[in-house]
Amino acid sequence: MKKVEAIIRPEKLEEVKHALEEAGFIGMTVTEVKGRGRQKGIEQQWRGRKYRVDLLPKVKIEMVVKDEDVDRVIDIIIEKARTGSIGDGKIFVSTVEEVIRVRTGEKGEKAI
Amino acid sequence: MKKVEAIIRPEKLEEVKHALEEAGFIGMTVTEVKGRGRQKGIEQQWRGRKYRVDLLPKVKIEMVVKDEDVDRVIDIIIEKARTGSIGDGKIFVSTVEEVIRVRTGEKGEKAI
Amino acid sequence: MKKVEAIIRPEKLEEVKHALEEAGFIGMTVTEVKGRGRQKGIEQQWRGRKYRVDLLPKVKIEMVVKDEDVDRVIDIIIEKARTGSIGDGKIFVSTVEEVIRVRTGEKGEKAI
Amino acid sequence: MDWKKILLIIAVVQMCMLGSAFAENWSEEADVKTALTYVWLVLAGALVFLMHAGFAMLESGFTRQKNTVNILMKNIANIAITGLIFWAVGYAIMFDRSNFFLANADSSTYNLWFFQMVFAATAATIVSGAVAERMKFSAFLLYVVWMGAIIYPIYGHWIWGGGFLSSDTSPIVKLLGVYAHDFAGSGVVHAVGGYAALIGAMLVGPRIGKFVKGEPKAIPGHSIPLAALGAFLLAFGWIGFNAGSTLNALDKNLNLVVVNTMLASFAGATTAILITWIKHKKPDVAFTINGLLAGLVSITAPCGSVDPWAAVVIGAIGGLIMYFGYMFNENRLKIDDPVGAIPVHGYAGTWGVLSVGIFSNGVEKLYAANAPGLLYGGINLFVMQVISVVVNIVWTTAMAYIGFKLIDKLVGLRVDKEAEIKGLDVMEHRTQAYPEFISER
Amino acid sequence: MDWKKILLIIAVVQMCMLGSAFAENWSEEADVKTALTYVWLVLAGALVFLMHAGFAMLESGFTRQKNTVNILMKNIANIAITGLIFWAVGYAIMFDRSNFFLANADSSTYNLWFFQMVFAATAATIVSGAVAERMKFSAFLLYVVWMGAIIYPIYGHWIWGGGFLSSDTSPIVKLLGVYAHDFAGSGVVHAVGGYAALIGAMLVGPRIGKFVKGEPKAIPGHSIPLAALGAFLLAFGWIGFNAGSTLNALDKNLNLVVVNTMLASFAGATTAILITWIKHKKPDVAFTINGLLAGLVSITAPCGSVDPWAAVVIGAIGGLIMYFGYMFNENRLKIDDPVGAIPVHGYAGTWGVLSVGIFSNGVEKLYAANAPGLLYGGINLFVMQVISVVVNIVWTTAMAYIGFKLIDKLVGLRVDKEAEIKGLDVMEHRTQAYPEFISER
Amino acid sequence: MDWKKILLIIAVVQMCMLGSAFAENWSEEADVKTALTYVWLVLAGALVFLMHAGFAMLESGFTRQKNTVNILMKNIANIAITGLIFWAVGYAIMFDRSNFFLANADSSTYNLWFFQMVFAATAATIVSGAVAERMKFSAFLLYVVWMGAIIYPIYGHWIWGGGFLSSDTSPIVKLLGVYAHDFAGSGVVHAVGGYAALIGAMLVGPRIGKFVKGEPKAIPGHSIPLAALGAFLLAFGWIGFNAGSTLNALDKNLNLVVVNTMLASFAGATTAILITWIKHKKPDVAFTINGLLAGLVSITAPCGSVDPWAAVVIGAIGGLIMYFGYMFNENRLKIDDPVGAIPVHGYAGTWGVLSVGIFSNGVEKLYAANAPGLLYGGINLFVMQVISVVVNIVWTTAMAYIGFKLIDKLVGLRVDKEAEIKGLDVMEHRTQAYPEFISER
Ligand SMILES: Nc1ncnc2c1ncn2[C@@H]1O[C@H](COP(=O)(O)OP(=O)(O)O)[C@@H](O)[C@H]1O
Ligand SMILES: Nc1ncnc2c1ncn2[C@@H]1O[C@H](COP(=O)(O)OP(=O)(O)O)[C@@H](O)[C@H]1O
Ligand SMILES: Nc1ncnc2c1ncn2[C@@H]1O[C@H](COP(=O)(O)OP(=O)(O)O)[C@@H](O)[C@H]1O
Repeated sequence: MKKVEAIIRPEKLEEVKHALEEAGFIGMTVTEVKGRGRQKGIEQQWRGRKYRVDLLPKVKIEMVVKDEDVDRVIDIIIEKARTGSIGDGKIFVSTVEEVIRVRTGEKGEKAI
Repeated sequence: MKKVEAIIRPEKLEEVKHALEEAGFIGMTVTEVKGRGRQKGIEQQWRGRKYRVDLLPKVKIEMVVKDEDVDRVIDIIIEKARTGSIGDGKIFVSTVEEVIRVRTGEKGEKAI
Repeated sequence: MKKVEAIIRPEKLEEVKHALEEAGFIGMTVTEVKGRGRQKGIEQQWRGRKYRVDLLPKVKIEMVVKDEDVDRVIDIIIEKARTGSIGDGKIFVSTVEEVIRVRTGEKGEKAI
Repeated sequence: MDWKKILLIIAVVQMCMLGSAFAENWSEEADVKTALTYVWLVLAGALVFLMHAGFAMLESGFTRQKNTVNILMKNIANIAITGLIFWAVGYAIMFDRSNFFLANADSSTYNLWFFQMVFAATAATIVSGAVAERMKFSAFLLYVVWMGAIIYPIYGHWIWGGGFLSSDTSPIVKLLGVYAHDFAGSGVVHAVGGYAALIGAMLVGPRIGKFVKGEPKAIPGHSIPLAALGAFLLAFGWIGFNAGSTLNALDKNLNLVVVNTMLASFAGATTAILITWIKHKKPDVAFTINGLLAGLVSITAPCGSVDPWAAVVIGAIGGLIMYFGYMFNENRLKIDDPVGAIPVHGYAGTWGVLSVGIFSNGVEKLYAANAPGLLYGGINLFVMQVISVVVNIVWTTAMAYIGFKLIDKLVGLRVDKEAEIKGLDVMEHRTQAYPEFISER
Repeated sequence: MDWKKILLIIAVVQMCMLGSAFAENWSEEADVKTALTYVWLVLAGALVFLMHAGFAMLESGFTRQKNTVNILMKNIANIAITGLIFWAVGYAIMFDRSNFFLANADSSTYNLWFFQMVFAATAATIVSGAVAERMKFSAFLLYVVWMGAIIYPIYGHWIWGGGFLSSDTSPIVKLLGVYAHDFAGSGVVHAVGGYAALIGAMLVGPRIGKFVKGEPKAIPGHSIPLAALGAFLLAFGWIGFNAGSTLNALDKNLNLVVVNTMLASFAGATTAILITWIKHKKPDVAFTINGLLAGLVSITAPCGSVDPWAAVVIGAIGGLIMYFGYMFNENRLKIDDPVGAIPVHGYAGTWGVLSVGIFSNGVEKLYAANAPGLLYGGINLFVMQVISVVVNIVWTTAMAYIGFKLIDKLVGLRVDKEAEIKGLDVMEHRTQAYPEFISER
Repeated sequence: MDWKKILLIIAVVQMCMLGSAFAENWSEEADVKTALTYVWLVLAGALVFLMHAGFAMLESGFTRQKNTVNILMKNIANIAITGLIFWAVGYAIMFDRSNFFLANADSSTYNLWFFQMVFAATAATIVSGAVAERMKFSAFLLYVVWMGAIIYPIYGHWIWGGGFLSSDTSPIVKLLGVYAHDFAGSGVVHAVGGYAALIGAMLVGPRIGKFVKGEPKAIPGHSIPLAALGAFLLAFGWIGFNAGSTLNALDKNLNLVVVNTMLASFAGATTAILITWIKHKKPDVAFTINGLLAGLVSITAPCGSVDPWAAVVIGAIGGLIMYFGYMFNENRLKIDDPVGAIPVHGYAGTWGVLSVGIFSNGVEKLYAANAPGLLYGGINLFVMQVISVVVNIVWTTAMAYIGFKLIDKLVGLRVDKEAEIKGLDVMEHRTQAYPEFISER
């Protein structure tokens, strides 16, 4: 099983979530994060003094999925989260060795 | 070493935390997250207009533990976090290659 | 590629971030977390009644970097985040199999 | 306040002074009756001033966090700019052409100016909530000038300044034998604000995401405690708003005014609790707050002319009008009004003006409708109130339309899409409402 | 306010009117003295009205976020419903049986009704904080009706309306030669609210997690800024609460009342800072706020009858009583009172009533105890105050017990466990206090 | 208020009483004029009391979350302790040596004490914001005592209590033929607070991270809604602050005072919007709030002596002085003033006192400068105002320096580094402003 971790624009969450749902991927965990990549950050001011907020609000979606679903999930996320400008985000894929459903104690792919 | 990532009900945190502590597992990192699984979400309203909050508040516990401790940790979490109804959460296990304690620079299992 | 996950003191974030930037590591994702390790927690009171907040606010930095950069990143974090007292934090390293840039769809190391 | 009233007040005050109004002897004490009225109107006006804190809190509570600084700035700028405009031209247009920039003013003019200025600013600020989260800050400031210099004082003049709806010499007044009556401004202040809000909200269009394929979506505000605080501050200020509007501390009618004001607001809130409990299974907090305010708006015109039981009825109906008006706006007109300003101030305001023509008990008072409403066998008062409502709506919508169209040409009404998505706070003011950054903690 | 006083006020006001009270000529100006009192009581009543914003903020600040909308709804509903109940029946029961639904009211009745109505709502709202985070909204609304229609006006009648504790013809008054004195309501308003809160909190039981194996646990509130704002608004309103209670703007005693009110609140806050600094090593903010309020509650009965130095002493003791009373409630009685309403309003209220019998300096005034307390050699006044305290506690606890038991039968007092854990906001009102969802930012 | 004025007031009030001041008959009603003034000053004083809620909200909004409980505690403790000190010694030092602990007080003394006490607490609280986030709580409390017992009442005595700047027998007054005029305290209250804040902020040093290699950095506050609410509450209270300062409800000048107060605040806010829009491309909310307040501070001295147009000019210049003063403090003096107290209260306060000498129109009034300013051909008044400004700055900075140095010796001014980083809330009060913990939800 793989964990797909996608860091996307907060305003895209709703769309991505919806598209994943349509495709049958319901389970996910979402976290508010702040991130920095190539995007430069916004300049703000306080009493006329400038300061750069170089960590911008992003949303992290974590989904654990079966190995064979990874590509579809990635495609969906890219399709919906892309705007084409800097700051669209990143997706990381890694291996998860075990998944357990707390309610039932089931393990492995059926627990996803 | 393994990372055990458990997504549980917020109101169960105190109990789970306590039980892990009793069993000698002190170190952990906790994050407020929002999640969606089989559970359907709560319908809310605003000026009589309904909207579904389908991402519900959860708490994510991350613990890095020795390989041999994984099962005990999982058992404790399941025991304490289970209510038997939908929304109890998930546990993910994955491999961590290295752990470093920032204070001392120690590495590996002694750093856990 | 590796994911370096560092849990540090919130007040150290600025310095660590800056040092990583200087060394050319720009991309990162930051999350507010609460953690517990050897550090004991702060005792607080409410109407004279004591209560221990044993999960203390920390900041989690996640960076996905090339394998050869892991050590440098760790060194920088340790150097900047260390105060020498309990509560300095931990760093976890794990393997990431794939990285995708949402904007362009690029994959692998060039997407970092 | 109508023309007759204003004249009477001015006459009384002038009689209390030695010599002519504009050469008054400042080193003498005021007559005790005059002094009592002065002190009363200063305090009542101060309460109305605090309503602007109420609007600021209510509107920021009812909108999203990313636009909170913008809402607060609009509320501060509104009172500041309306105040200056009302000093420069508004007051003179509304009451006395010799008082531009408060020239030729004596103590009583100063007293009245303060009390009227905080009212003018109330009319202007109502729009702020309806166009929130998408109108440009500069466009809003230009609207404030337009409202304070033109829309408000001219309509106000017709009702309160001796214009054609309230002057003894006006043909329509002669014909019907009654004055249009709007005690403290259900029409002059609230409906003017409310219909300007309607036009503003229509022209600026709904927020992104409010209507998805024509379906209205909920976009909750960010802080109910702020909204509730705002509502309490508004109700507190309303005591000054209504009771002060006798413009005479010796008018015993002010006690009835206070009682009616309270009862109508209670009835409005209670009605909103009940209707939402029935219709949506749970008592809804945002509508409860709006219901309280709708009760207050409704009673603002009739509060000096009706019995307490009627105040309860008027307030309850005001609550219903607010609720169904809000639904109608969203479902049918597809208007996006984040704080509910249009049904609360516009529709309930119109209801308030009409209710005078229905419930006025016709008892002779220093300052009241002084003619019976429909329930007491009178027709003419009701007809006059209908006329004033029509004039109110036509004038306000037309002038607001012209104003907003002009402003659109000049600077554009709406922020661009990026600014709306990211929030006006960051894009228009480069700051955030809760600007503490993670690393700062 | 006692019977004698009310009669005097009514007489004065009636004398100022031509003809009978119920056929007063509304088109004439009021006598200047009457007008001054009218204006004063409207403004003082407005200040008391704002105390409801204070309660709303204090209570939401001192409780958890998940129950904030519920607390705010309770505060809005309380003033609305108590207001309507007091209009329908409460006022008539308390003062004059001919005034149900404000029938037969003249201007002075309206004036007094407003001032008394905001007091009634204060007594009712005190319970809200003590039963917070677990009582059903519907149960609370029923309690509000019970309080406003029965508990409060009947006890109020005994002390302020010419009942057996204050009437010249009452045997007990004849026997002791003094009236029970409760200037602005340490007993009538605060202790009644406080002991009803005691019964309510006992019957509804502690919140889940408050007592673990009998050990009280801290459950901090969610916003100290809201709580502090609430405290300031309450103290501000209290100036009207106490000084307005002369019911006569020409009573020079009102200046002493204000001074005593301020000094006692300062002494209460300072005492709380000191005692928590000593006992818990750090000055505690929640207790400091409660101390300020306990000082205010304590001085509410004696403020017109004692010297400033005594106000300082009374306020300081009030602060101590609050602190030790709170600890006693939690440690011994195992009562869960999230905001500290019972020690602040109940215990300090009783102390306030008793302190009249100790510190009253016996100086003759228009409206004061007018008899010396223990320190000035008087015994009878003290005895009378003890009697009024006993009556107060017995009546309130008994009637509150009956009321809450009835309500429990009718709709149930407490939300179910799931609702309590998830929060009343989502379960009872389907919304959240800070409803902005992550994706909305 | 100057010496002449105080005498006049006292004489008037005494004439209204039978027998000597200290044996007044409390069971008689006050004369209606006296009663009107009493009621007016109680209400005006209540408004000023609410300014302390305003300061509490403004200061907590403009500082970081981790120090919010500390700021709120400072504001509550300040009013409580200053009130007690002003009762014990402050009032007696400032006005009448026979009134320590309010001994020998009659009703008029009580009335004046209340109004003056809330002013004294205002002067003291200004420092709170400037030394926020780093000064020890105990050190702040000691400063409050020092301010309320020494710095404020002695300078106040010189200007308002018959001291050498306002007494007929003073050589300097004889020489110039005019009194130093400070209507409601641009100098006495605000500049005293502002320069004490300057010394406090200098001695306690900047917050960690404010200056990095000498470069000032932005440290945003944590809640703009709280700050905006604070600003509105302050402006509301200011109406009582200024208009109440005639100390006579029959002084018709109070209407002009209100108008000028409003106009100057509007001009201050508008100027701040414009200057930040020009200089920083976006209208800045924190400066707008400070601009509003700077306008109010500036007009506090001249509001009874200048025409409305002059109020607009004075307020606008006040806004500019605030802006440039703030920049100067940070860029040149390297002073860290989290809320902008020094430019708002200190610099704009000094400007206010000077502006009397420039814009006073010389019209004879019950209580005004009563001499022409520079623009009307007068020189002496301006000279006198310059002298009073110099005395104000020298006295305040010297005494504040001595006070803070003493306190530093006694308990230390500043918290340790750990406490500053972790926040004063946890370290000094063991609690947090929003103490709800993750698992509590
Ligand atoms: N190397 C990295 N490790 C962890 N998170 C990253 C990394 N690079 C980018 N991110 C996350 O992805 C978000 C978007 O990255 P960004 O570089 O701005 O997008 P793009 O690559 O399209 O320009 C960042 O805000 C950050 O949260
Ligand atoms: N596939 C998944 N990937 C990531 N997180 C998940 C996944 N499935 C569930 N979760 C997380 O676990 C939480 C509980 O899951 P849920 O399905 O409601 O429990 P159950 O499976 O016991 O019914 C969710 O709210 C979500 O945060
Ligand atoms: N085993 C663990 N698994 C996950 N997070 C941990 C673990 N141990 C520590 N942490 C995180 O690291 C933070 C610092 O750990 P701590 O033990 O206090 O530091 P140190 O070991 O240097 O004294 C904790 O607050 C927690 O967030």
